[in-house]
Order: sequence, then structure tokens, then C-alpha cells
Amino acid sequence: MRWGVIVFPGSCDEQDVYDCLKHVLKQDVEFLWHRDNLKNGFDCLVLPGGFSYGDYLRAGAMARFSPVMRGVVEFAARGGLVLGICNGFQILCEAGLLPGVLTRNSSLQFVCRQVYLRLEETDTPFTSAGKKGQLLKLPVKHGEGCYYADPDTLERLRHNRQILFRYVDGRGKNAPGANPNGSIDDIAGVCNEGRNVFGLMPHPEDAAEKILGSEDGLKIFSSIAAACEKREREVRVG
Amino acid sequence: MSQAERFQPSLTPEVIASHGLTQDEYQRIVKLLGREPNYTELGVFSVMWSEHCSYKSSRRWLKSLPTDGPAVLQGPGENAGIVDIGDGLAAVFKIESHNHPSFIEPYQGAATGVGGILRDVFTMGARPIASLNSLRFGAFDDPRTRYLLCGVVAGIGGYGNCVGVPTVGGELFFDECYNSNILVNAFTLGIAKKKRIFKGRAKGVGNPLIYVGAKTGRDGIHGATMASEAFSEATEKRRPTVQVGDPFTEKLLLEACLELMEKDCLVGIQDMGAAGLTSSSAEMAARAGTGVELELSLVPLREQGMTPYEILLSESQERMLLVARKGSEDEVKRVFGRWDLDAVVVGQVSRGRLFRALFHGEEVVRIPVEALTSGAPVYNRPVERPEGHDEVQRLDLSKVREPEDLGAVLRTLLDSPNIASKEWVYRQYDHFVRSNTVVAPGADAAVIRIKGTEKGLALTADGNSRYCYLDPYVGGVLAVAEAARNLASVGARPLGLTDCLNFGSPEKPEVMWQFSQVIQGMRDGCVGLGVPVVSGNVSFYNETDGRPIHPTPVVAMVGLLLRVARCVTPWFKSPGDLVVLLGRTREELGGSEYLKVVHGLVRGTPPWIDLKLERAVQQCCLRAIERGIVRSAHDVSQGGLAVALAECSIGGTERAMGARIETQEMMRADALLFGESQSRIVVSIKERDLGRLKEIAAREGAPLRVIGVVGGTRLIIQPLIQVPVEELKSIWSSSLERRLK
Amino acid sequence: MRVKIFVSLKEGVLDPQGKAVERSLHSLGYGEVGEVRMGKYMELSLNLSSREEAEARVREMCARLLANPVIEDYRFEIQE
Amino acid sequence: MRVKIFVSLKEGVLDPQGKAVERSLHSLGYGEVGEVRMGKYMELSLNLSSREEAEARVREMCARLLANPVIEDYRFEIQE
Ligand SMILES: Nc1ncnc2c1ncn2[C@@H]1O[C@H](COP(=O)(O)OP(=O)(O)O)[C@@H](O)[C@H]1O
Ligand SMILES: [Mg+2]
Repeated sequence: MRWGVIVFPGSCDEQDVYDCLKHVLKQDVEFLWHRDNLKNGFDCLVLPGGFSYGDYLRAGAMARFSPVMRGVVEFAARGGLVLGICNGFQILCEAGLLPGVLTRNSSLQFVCRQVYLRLEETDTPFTSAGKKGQLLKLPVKHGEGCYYADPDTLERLRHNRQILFRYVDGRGKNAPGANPNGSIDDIAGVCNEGRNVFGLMPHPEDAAEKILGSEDGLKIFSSIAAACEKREREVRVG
Repeated sequence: MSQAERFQPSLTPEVIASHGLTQDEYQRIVKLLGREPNYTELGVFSVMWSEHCSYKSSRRWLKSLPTDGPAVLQGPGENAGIVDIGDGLAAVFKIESHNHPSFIEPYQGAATGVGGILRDVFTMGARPIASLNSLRFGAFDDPRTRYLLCGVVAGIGGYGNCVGVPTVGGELFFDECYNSNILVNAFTLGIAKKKRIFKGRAKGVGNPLIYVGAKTGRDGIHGATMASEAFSEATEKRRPTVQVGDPFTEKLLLEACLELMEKDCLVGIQDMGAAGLTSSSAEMAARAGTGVELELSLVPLREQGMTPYEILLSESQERMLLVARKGSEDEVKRVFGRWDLDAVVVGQVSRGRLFRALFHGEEVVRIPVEALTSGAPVYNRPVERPEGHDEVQRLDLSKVREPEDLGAVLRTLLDSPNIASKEWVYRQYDHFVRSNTVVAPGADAAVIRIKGTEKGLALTADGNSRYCYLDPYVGGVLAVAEAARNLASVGARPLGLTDCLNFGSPEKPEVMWQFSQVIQGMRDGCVGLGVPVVSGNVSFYNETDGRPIHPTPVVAMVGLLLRVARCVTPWFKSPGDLVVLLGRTREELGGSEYLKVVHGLVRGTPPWIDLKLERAVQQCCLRAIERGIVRSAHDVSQGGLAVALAECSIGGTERAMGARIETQEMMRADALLFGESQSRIVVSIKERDLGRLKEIAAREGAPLRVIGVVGGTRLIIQPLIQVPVEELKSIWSSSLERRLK
Repeated sequence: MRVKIFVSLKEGVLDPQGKAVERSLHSLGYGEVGEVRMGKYMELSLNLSSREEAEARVREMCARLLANPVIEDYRFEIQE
Repeated sequence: MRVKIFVSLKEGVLDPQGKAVERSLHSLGYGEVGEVRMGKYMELSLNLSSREEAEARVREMCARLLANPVIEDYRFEIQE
């Protein structure tokens, strides 16, 4: 399978994602430039974290108009896998590929720390390698990670089981101090209805090696890799 | 009247004085030029000869610092220092102050401080991979302290996070001497390929000078601009503005410069920091022995009607000046265009060692380059030990009552903002980006790995100004020793240091005495521990209403770990491990946090130090870590042994774990628990490794004593203290936040 | 033409920044202050001569970029 | 009483946010847009009855807290 990591002006974590995929997971991965049209031949596109366009105006607001994003929207419509991490999540929301919006942390401060996530749904390409209720320890680092959706949307998200991760404490329980940004319903990551577009505030790429304190982030990347391989097999057989 | 002449008001004594130049300095200018300068030239001299650019009061003393060492690739004199870290790689680092701007506008002042130091590092071809910040604020009961602290921390985070450079550590200290003079020192470290290091040199006559980055505005122009009558109409509009940082543009600039450096276009490069276009071009010419010729009308401007004077002196942020190979202009423009940045040829390298600036073809400045750089005055300012210093150093311990409840004292100290957890600060800094952070903030030193190798780098910033106030010489030694000890505690061997020397007015003999003493102390510390100084910065005039701050040298030291996987954190690991104290406790209380917080005293002499002993303790700790027998290590610093043990127990990012400690020393209990004797490190080891540790200690000559065992839920220091660790942890973790509510 | 644009949070959307300002004002002694809501204010110049055209264009800019319809409302004034 | 407060950057102060929005609008095809300046917009209710008093109080709040006099200007409107 082939991964594409999109580089916007102001992206910061593209190298982290690249190194994790290339050197830890030995994947085939390439950077894609925001100003180019999207090339064919990718199985999963990653929109990395950072501060595209300085996060000026609203996080993700300007990046979504980059030329490459037209291709991303089409790619997603055809069922391609799209993973947005942090700023990437914000861009996907602004672009309408994911519901809701990420607003300023309720503390009004940037927050950088380790958090625990509870895996809520496993029937997506992003989470299939995990178990329901499983805990992942990942870092967050963002100033605008407070997820918000209006009550109807939120109800739909729950009904369709689109909430893939929630912030919990070290024992897997919802707790006041566990949610780092005030997200509604402790939401840390959601997918679209088609379950092929996923946005996540914490950073799996920064928790992919023991020496960095956690390898839990690999769960997400290896789920995606497994899902793509399965698809390839099905195509070959079918 | 020509275009140029309109901008050249005449030079009255007031105009000269308002430029911060003395009459003697003015006469020196006239002599160097062989004529009177014009207004613009006066402005150029005033910034180049300012304390900040010329180091005129400090140079004489700075010369005594050791700058050589086996790993040093570049010592002081360039934009940043460089040390060799093997594998064809080099570490590039520097620290710089942004004190005054941060006091005026804390968010922007601190943010632009970070921006400036980042440029100093990537200008040399290094990708910045870690930052530190060293902060000093006034007492918490000063109403401005909270506002300033919140603004500064948000500004450092706001800038560094956006550029994608992790802030992995720093310092935070409160004392009323900083009430009206906060200190904001920013440090950045980058990694470069040894073969691709760039310097600020304007080599090659005919090569173009290319301006890249943000447009030029009237930001930060010396207040002197308004002193002349010619500008008196629109004064309000022309008021020098606070610089606002644009980290997004900085990020683009960083990426574009690094991309360009992979190509074969660049001859020299320097960021436009203090004194902007003037100093970047003049200093590059001076280093290359060439001249420069600028056409100021080509400089991209943000505001209308800017004069040559303003263009030359603007300190707008996020700008760089490149010297490119002739013929590569289009390539340079292409690379910067890819990052949505302008690149404009604004001049060229010339023969004749002249600094020339034209405005629409007319010459407005013509100065020999050397007159601006090496021609700057060097002062041998008078030095005098302050009257009453003996009194400050006098401490009669028999008059200091020993508290009965020592557990309560421990709680009080852990609650002191100078000792309490700094998480409220570093939580606002991205310390994970670039996925290299092995030891995050909260330990003695931060550790980052170097991708593609087994190695790691450790970083720390230290400097106890209370010690320096009580004895500036010893304080200077201790700043170096503590930094090296923090590195040893994680398992790193020092490669070099950069220092930021924050002092009052150099025109005061007492301040110059402090300065000279601190430098001598630092020199002896560096020599004794074998650490060279590779870069640094001096910030004088940190005083308000004639009251200077305590002398505050900040030492930021970088160390190497050959095997980063072996690095150690301060926190106890498993019950049953032995707690061992390396070093010796003496009955010393002078300058301690305990004396200040509990007794309200800032007196006495700082702890004694013997560099041989210091070295032995550090070597012992390092060897033991390298052998893999150390489970945790934490040096004893502010708050003394009891606080150090509490910090080991509290667990930082790991699980809290108590310990049972037995004391034996015959001395005052408060000195034993809270005295800040130097050259001590608390380590924990498996019981079976005690023999090996003893062997290493004996070989290095380090005193060693087993003082207890890890385990339980309480910290017990027999027979003096017994407190649940969870209670200590909650006091220590919540102190800052509680004060900021 | 000069345009002033005001972007504010929809009713019902939490405004932690407004709340924080409100609290600060109260603690500074401005007890008379009721609810505070924070928004964005933008000024831009437009090189157009028709007012209708300007209105249509600005509306479009707001809807596409300057405000996020999920949480924000906008309003603008045009001065010739 | 309802108060609307507009805080904007002083002339000459760099407005990176405004610049970025300006560039973005241009690349979206709004070439007619000249300079963009970003600021803050606040709405608050005041429990006062005298207009003069309200003005004095709001002016004080702006100077002390709501605007940063070093880089920002402010302006306000009061509606009864
Ligand atoms: N301003 C700051 N920014 C980031 N980290 C900080 C800051 N101040 C303190 N820290 C971190 O908090 C921890 C404790 O700091 P300090 O008490 O100065 O340590 P030490 O006594 O070992 O020098 C260190 O890991 C340090 O890096
Ligand atoms: Mg320490």
C-alpha cells in the first residue's frame, strides 16, 4: 500500500508521521505538496498536525482551500482512506469531510500532555486492529481541540457510532480531569458516515516507539495498513 | 534639495545624546570618518556601537572565558556556537535575552525573543530541534507578576509551537528583585550536517545581497527617531511600535532557508536581528573583509514614506539577508517563491571595505566597515565591590531558630513557586513535536534523541541569582557546576555551553564588579569541569529607579549521550531499590530557599564548592549510568536533600513511590534537610549493584553513602519527617496553578 | 469602499473567552457587567464601485472563509 | 444597556493574521480586496442607567483590560 502525507505551509508534524510510517512500520510513503493536484495511486492520505497558515482566522480554515484538497475530497468520495491528525482533523472539519468543528480549548491555553483514549468502535479501517474499550496513551498538543457539534449532529454521531475515541482517565473511566480541552462528550476522534475519513486530536505518530514513552499510536497506523492489505487481497481475489 | 538631504536633519548635541552616544564617542566617529557624520550615519553608528551590538563594556571580560575544546567547531563570534557530535553532525546553539520588550508587552516580547533565537540557529544551516526558556519574574504579591508570567509563557508557546520546535525545558524563578525587570532568555539548539554549516560572511565581490522574509516596517526603531525636528509632525504615527511576531512567516522562512542551503547558491547568510539590515550587512562584510553596497529603495516596505534612516534601523522580525553566488538569483527566488516568500536583490558585495547605502541612487551612508565593528569603543569600566557587602554575607546561624515541625517546612518549600512543579508552564509548550523527546520537561535535563543514530543530547538551563548576589564569583562557578550536574544526572557528558549574562547598568562600578566576578567564577567553573563557552549574550541595564536586579547569569549547557536508551530520570523506580547519596552534606544555609521562605532572609554566603569533588561526583554518576546500574538520579539543588528526595518520590511523569531514609550527620536538622550543599546527587540502584557502584565511586574519589530504601506510600526521613507522598505531590503539583487562579 | 465585518458565536455555543473576560471584569470591580460575548472584527477595503456587488461579494467571502457556519454568525457594514 | 466594543491593532503594528486572510481571499479569487485588518469584537450588557456613567466605565474597562494600549486601539458603541 502507499501512503501520502500532505504538506501545507505551516505543517509541523509531517516529518513525524513520515518517519513513523517509513522507519518504524516500513511503509511506502511520500510527501504531497499542498499546491499540487493530488496524484493517483495512494491508499491512505494523512493530513498532519501543525499550524497551517499559522492557524490564523480559525485553525484549518485556509488550508482547506489548497489545490490538493480538491483531490482529497474526491478521493474520500471514492472511498479512499483519509486520516487527519490535530490540525489535519481541523482541516477536515472545515472542509466538511467531517462533521462539527474544533474550537479553542476551554482552558484558553495550549495544552501539551499525555492523555488516555478509550477505543469505542472497531469496525473502521482506523481501529480494526484494536479491541473495544482498549486504552491508548498518546500525547495531545493543541490550542483548539475542543470538539463541538450541535445537538442533532451529536445525536447522529452517536447513533451511527462515529465517535471512535473518547478521553478517559488511566482506568478507562470518563473523568473531569481526563478531557484536556473541554470537548463535548469527551470526543477525541470521529469518523464520517462512510467510515473512511477519520479525525483525531492526539498524535499517534509521537507515540510509536518505546523510547518516546508509548507505542500505542502504532495501533492506528497498523489498523489502516491491515485494512488496505485486506482490500488489496479482496480486489485480487474478486 | 535632493531627496536624500530631506532626510538628513542637522546634528545638534541633543540629537547626538538622544542616540545614546557620548560626546567622546561622537568625536571618535568624526575621527574615524574624517568628517562629521550625517543623520543617517549617526543612526547607523548609534546602533552598531550600542551595548547590545558592540559589547563595549563586557568584551574585555568575556575574553577570559575558555572557548576551546575538542568538540568545538565554532566558538563565540558567529550567530551561534557549534559543537561536533559525531556521525558527521553538529549541534548549533545559542541563548539570547528579550527582557525589556517582554516587560512592555509580555506576549509579543517573549514571542519575538523566540523568533530571534530560532533565526540565529537556522541561519547557520541547522534545523532547530529543541528550545529552552529561562524566566525570572517578580514576587507573586506584585500585581503585575501574574499578568507578565501568563503573557510571557503564552508568547513563548504561541511562537515556538507554531514554528514546530519543541520547548523541552527551562527555568522559572521568582524574586522581588525582578519586580520591574523581568528576564526572558530564550535558547535554541539545532542540528546541522558538519559539511553544510553556513556563516555570516559577505564574500565574493559582485555577489548579490538578497533580502528575504517579511516586509520592513517601523518596528523597534530606536526612540531617537523622534528627537529631530524634521520628524516632529506625525510623531504619533511614527512612534516606534512594539514588534509583533509572525511565527507562520518564520516557519516558511525556516523551511525556505534550509531548502536553499541544500543547493549550491549561498555564500553567506545572517538574520536581521538587533539593528536589522545595518548590522547584518556590516557584520557580514566585516567577517569577510569586504564592503557592501545597499540600494534602500529596493527594500520591501510595509509602511509608506519610510526614510533611509528608518529602513536601515528597523527591527522588523522574520527577515534574513543572504549573500548568494552571482547568477543564482533566480534559483533563490524560485525556492522562496515556493514558500510564498519574497526574495529581493537589495545590493551587492563590494570592494574597498565600505558600508554604503544609497537611496534612489543617491549616497546616504558611506562608512568604513571596520569603523562600525572593530572600531567601536571598548571600555574598561570601573569596578568596585559594593559597600555593605560584608554585612550581606554575614549570617549568624545561632540567631536562626530551628523550626520544630520539619514536615511542615518541607510542605512549605514544595509549595514555594521556585521549587514547585513547573508543569503549568511547560504544559503550554509543545514538547513532543519532531518525535525526538525522550525525557520531557520535569527532569533535571531534557533528553532528545538524534534520529538515525543511537545518540541523544541533553539540555539544561541554570543560574541561581541569589547565590550570585551573595557572592558573584561563587555564584558564577555554581551556575556552571549545577548545569553540568543536571546533565550528569541524566547521563550526558557536557559538550559546551552558551550563557546569557543579565545585569544592571555597566556604568555602575558595583554592577561591573558583580559582572567581573561572575565571569571569573564561570571561567573557573568551565576550566574545572572542562566545558567550553561557545556562544552567549550580555544584557545590561536591567534596572529600574536605580535598583539593579540580582546578577543573573544563565548557563544553558548541552551534553551528549552515546546511548540515549541508557538515559535516566529522577524518579524512584521500584520498591526495594537502595537510595544512595553521592557527595557530602555540610552545614550550609546561606542563600538557601529555606532561609528565604521560612525566615525571610537573603544572607550569608552561598554553598561552598570544590571543583575536584564536583567532578568526582559527576563522573561517578555518569560512569554508573553508562554501566546501566542507575535506576534513577537527581541532583540536590534548591530546597536541599529533603526536597530532592521528595521530588524523587513524587514521580514526575511516573508513579509516585515513597522511601525510608536514615540520617546520620551531626548537624542542625534544618541544614541537613534543607541546606543546599553542592556536589550531591541522589541515585537509586538495585541492591545487587551496590558493590559495583562503590567501586566506581572509589575510583573517581566520590563520597558515597547508602541512605535508605525505596518503597511504601510515605516519605520517611528518620527521625525527622514522615509525610504521605500523595500529599507532597498534591502540594507540589498545584502550587503555581493555585497562585494563578 | 470600506467594509467592517463582525463575526460572533451563535447563541447557545459556549464562549469560554467571553466567560473569562466577564470573570476578570467582575474581579476588577465592574459588577455592572452582565454577559460578555467575544467575536472577531475585520476591516477591509474593497476595490469595487457597486454597492450591490460589494454586498454579494462580502456575503460570499463570509460564508466561504471568514465565518464557520457551524458555530458563527456574521454581519457586515459597507461604507462608501 | 448593550455595549459593542471594537479592538483593533494600531496603525503600523504588524497584523500577521490580517495579512494571511488577505492572501487567502486573493487566492480564492477576491482580487478586489485591499488591506485586511483583524481585530476583536465584544458585546456586553451593562446594568447601569446613566449613559455618561456607562461611557466612563467602559472606557476604563477598555484601557485596563480589554485592549492592550501598547499595540491596540479601541472604540465602542452604547445602545440603550
Ligand atoms: N520556563 C520553563 N519552561 C520549560 N520547562 C521548565 C521551565 N521552568 C522549569 N522547567 C522544567 O521544570 C523542571 C524543574 O526545573 P528546575 O527546578 O529548574 O530543575 P533543576 O533544579 O534540576 O535545574 C525541569 O525539567 C525544567 O526543564
Ligand atoms: Mg536538577
